Amino acid sequence: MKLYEHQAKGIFSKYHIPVPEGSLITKAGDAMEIAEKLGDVVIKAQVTAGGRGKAGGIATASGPEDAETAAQRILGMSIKGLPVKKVLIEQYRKPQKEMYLGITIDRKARRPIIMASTQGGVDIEEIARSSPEKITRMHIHPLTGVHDYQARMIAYQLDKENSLTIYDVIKKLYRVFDDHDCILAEINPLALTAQGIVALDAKMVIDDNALFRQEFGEEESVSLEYLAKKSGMSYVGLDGNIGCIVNGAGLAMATLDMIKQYGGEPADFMDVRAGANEEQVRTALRIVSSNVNVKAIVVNIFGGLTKCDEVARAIVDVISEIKVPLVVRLAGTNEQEGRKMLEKYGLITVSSTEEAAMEVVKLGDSHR
Amino acid sequence: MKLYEHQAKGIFSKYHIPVPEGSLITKAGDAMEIAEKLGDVVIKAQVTAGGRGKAGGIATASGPEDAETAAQRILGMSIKGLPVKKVLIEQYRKPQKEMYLGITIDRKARRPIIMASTQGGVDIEEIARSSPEKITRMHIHPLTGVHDYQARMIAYQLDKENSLTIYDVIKKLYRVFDDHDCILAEINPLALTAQGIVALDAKMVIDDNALFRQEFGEEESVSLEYLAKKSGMSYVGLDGNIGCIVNGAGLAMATLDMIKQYGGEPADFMDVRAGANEEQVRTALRIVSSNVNVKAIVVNIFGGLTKCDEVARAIVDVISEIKVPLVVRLAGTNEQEGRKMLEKYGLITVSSTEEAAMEVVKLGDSHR
Amino acid sequence: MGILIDNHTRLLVQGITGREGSLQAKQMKDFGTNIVGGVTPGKDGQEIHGIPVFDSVKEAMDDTNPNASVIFVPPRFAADAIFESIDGGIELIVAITEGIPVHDMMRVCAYLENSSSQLIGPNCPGITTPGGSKIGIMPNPIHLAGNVGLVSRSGTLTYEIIDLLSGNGIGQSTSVGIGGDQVIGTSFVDILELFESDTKTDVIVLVGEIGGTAEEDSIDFMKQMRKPVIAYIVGVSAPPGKTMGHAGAIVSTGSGTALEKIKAFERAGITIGRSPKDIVLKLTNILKK
Amino acid sequence: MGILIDNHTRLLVQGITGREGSLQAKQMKDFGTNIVGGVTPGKDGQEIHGIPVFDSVKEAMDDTNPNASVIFVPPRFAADAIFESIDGGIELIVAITEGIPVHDMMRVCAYLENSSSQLIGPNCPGITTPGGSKIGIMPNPIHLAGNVGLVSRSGTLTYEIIDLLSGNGIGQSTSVGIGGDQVIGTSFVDILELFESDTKTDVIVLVGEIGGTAEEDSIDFMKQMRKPVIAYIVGVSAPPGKTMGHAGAIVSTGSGTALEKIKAFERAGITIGRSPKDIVLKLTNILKK
Repeated sequence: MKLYEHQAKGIFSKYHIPVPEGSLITKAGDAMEIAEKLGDVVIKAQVTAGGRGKAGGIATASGPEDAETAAQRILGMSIKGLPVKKVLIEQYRKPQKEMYLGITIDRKARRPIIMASTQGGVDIEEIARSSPEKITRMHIHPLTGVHDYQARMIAYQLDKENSLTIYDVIKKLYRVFDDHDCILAEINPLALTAQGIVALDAKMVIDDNALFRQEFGEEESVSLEYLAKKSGMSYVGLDGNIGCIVNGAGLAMATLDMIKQYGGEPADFMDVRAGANEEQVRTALRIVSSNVNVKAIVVNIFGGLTKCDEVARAIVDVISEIKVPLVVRLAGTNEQEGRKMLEKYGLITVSSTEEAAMEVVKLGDSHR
Repeated sequence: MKLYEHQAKGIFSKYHIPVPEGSLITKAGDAMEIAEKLGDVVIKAQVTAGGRGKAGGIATASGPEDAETAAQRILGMSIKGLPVKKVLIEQYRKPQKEMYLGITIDRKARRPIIMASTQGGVDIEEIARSSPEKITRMHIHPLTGVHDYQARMIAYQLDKENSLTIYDVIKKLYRVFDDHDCILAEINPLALTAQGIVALDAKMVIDDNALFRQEFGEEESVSLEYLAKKSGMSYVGLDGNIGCIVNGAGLAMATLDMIKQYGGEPADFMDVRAGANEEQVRTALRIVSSNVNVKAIVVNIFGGLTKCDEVARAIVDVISEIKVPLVVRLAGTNEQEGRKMLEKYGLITVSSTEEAAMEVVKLGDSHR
Repeated sequence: MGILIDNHTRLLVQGITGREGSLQAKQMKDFGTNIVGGVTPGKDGQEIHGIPVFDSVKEAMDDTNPNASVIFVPPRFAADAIFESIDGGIELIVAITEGIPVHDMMRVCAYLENSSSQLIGPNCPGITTPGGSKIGIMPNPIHLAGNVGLVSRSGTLTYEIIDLLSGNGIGQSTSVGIGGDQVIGTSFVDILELFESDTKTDVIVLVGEIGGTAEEDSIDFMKQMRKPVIAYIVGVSAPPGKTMGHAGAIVSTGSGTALEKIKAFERAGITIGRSPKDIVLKLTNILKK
Repeated sequence: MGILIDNHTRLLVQGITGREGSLQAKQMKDFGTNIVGGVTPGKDGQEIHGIPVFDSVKEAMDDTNPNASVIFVPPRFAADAIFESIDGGIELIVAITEGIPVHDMMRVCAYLENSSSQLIGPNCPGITTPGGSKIGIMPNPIHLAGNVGLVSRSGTLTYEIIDLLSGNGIGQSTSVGIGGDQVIGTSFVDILELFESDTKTDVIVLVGEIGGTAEEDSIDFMKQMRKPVIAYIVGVSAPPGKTMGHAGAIVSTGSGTALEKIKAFERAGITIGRSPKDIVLKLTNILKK
């Protein structure tokens, strides 16, 4: 789960990582008063999608009226399909130097890794590709956390003169990362300004598996992704017209690959997980069929933990709500029971993933 | 550093380990009001010495007047030479079952160890000797802390019916132990009462080496031990008449052993540590000579980090304040310079520990 | 007899009284696995399908001396259950549980480094040696004994491929699902090494996914293997930057896409299966020789 | 050439710009130790007694390739300095610092278990091989090369005994102070093992103290040693229940007293020295044979 910038900065503040003074507003009219207090300000659209700067979601303003105009404009925008409902108004801090500081997980080393660069404020992945030597990487032992000497080494490399403050920011950012089950905790840019070191931006991505012990209040928005996550499933929206409900991510991807091989285009990807139950399958069907682009749905289940008869029962329950044709593939646990149940309702059942992909591509084409 | 019971219980409360309701008082007159509120009470002398129960430092009382009388008596006591200045008045909780729970350090395993027994409320060391099988021991990995399964296993063994609460107490006691650099964190007894599980007593011993990052306010009392500790040294009071100032605990113990071999009795033991400086030696001399039992003092220094000329200078500085005879042994770094300096003042210097022990025993005898 | 498990495997089922644990214990028993005990705190003394239940791994160790353990404990308690098995000295730990926080798994893996235990998973279907023993949740009927070693990051896709192999008369020595999470206990290379020295395995099928570099990391080892490997990588159609299903499948820009993985394999001269059917085709060719 | 250190020892001094660090670096250099670098954060580029100073162990490793390190860093920063050396891959770490919190040392020791480093100390005087190399703070003039191996938990008492041995013409192969704290990196047994297989060592003197069971724990090993050991235990006159000096010397009731240790040694047939003089006497007898 990605946090909004203002959420991440709120957490940073609690950990005493310096961030610019600012306020969150939902109405452009509130911008004036804040700008009056703060002087020159930056107005930033609060969306979790990347590239909001390029999309025009960030503006600087001097003077209250200027601020209101900018806030008005940004609150009217949509960025990557998401309407901007909130903006963050912050005191403008002129960066004399922009650095990068991020903590993420190195799968291969199976530990957290701190990445830092004196070349911040830009696309760090571009730097990682073009000049990897400009990024310092340091693994952290998950049972001890960041050692003092490690924080000091990174701080010295970023800016020896301001190393004490940066050392402090590194130690605190690691605590943020550790306390909040982060997959990513990032400051880009970490800026040196006339007022000292400050985190001008803040990004936190939380491990969805740890949400049971983390509390962030606000969700990204009530999206299909969110509805799926709430039911313990995983939904990804895509650009085509074939809805895909599969148990297990690997099998789901294999299904998508085959649909493409047969010339179809998936509209989405719903992984009901290996152990999906009846209720989850019902929810999955409702979510996928609520996607207006979907012209046909394939349900591909290889029962292990999941029982095929439960899946069939779920399909039968909601079949009347679904307005597009359905191809069902059932294999594994209680396969026969499940298929028999569906055949009574005249539903197409097939026995292999290939066949399912072929059938659903045909149906999708005929319903365009 | 040993904490008072009321200090340890204050920390327990902060960690939500259940303790009886109570108040700390210094005047017996305050006992009535508290007892009126709490009903039947226990009045406990606040001293860090062991065996206060046997010494009469604990009393139960029913009714306010009874409480005041008991408080009056205990506040007039001395336990192992320490006057009782404070008493803790707590609501009386009748224990249905008394258990033992303690966390300490196992030197050999180099990790914390949890010890638990259903036979609490008594001398646990006696049980450890006589029926070691009645004590469950479990090592804790210092980088992970106590695993849930470990806390559960111990809780099941103590009292399966109340295991949830006990599990919780174990997890919290470990946090107390870890957060406060404890050498010992102990609940004896951990009692089952009509109101549930409660820590009737509380003992915490803090690692003196960690006091730079721990804050407990109140010290045991302004003792010679405390004055030495404050100056980075270590003082132990003994029963004889020969004051001993030595750098290094091993050499100090060897010196004491030899004094005994020559028929003397050490009055104390002042370890000025391997790297003692001039100021520390001055303080050591003042502390040891302030012990009225001391009839002669031996200073035994093997200079390594410590420089003998610095030690000599310190002795010369305070010699006029010291009313008992002094034997000085100097060896190692700058030995010659040191000895020359002392000889000018007519002080006896010797060259071996044996000789020093022999000389000081003679002097102690002649000054009885 | 395949890898990792054999007739001497004495299995402990952690979380045996739960819905999945109980169901799968039955399935494993039916398959022929020697389950010596189960653990669910507070359920000591019960029996599930004739298997004695204990409060703790230690008690189960004392009574039944298992050398392997399978974890069906819910995500929030799963890491602790693994710690318990490690401390108990269990040699092989198979964690089926899906949804364990990745920070928990980093701690577990650091802890493993100084232990005598091997962890398979988490979020994996387990290990099956047809005709021998099974630890995990792969459906019983799909397996067929043979000489193909299978290692996969997926769950249900693994079943699909095993089913297809068996349906085409191609048997397996052992099938291993190493798990789809970001941080897992055993890597492709660890399993490939075992297959390479296993006398019952002649060919290996490796099933990979988008995300991470686990597939690429195994290339150097595969190049020096005597036995042929056929690799199948799913997610060719996955758009970059989207999380496809489980946490393991995040495509970082510039690495981790299926196409890049496939290209890297092809450069190293490793046979690629384009689809499950294609795997069967290529396997048949190799096995004919 | 004695144990642990030799002519190939390339020493790094952590905390070299401090009062003790600088003074002792000079002493070690005078003794003949090959000090290749020093570390004090923020002092990169300086020189102390001609020794280059670096900001971090890593930078010192890159430039000077040390294989041993000695820690003079103040107590509150010492554990981190040890972690830095472990992570740097330094083989031998000698921690002189007195007063490191015991919780820090428990973490360090757990961390050491999965590393390639050996830690001597903390709160120890270090290691001296007369005629060879010295790491630590033992006074230079007291040593004499010979065939007695010395291992001790004490600091200044160790100097006293070495001085007495040398004064009586009894030379040492290596003298090792393992440190007096409750939690230390290297035990008596570890050092006894090294002496047992060292060709330059013929007899061993072990100096113990009250507190803990480190002395008793080494008895089983001593019983099977080929080389004779003379043990000296101080603290016979210490009253039980009092902390005598450093944290290591707490007498727990029923164990840890000097008399109990001496009795246990005698039961095992190990020679006891009653005083430093007595050690010299008994050593002389053994060496005559």
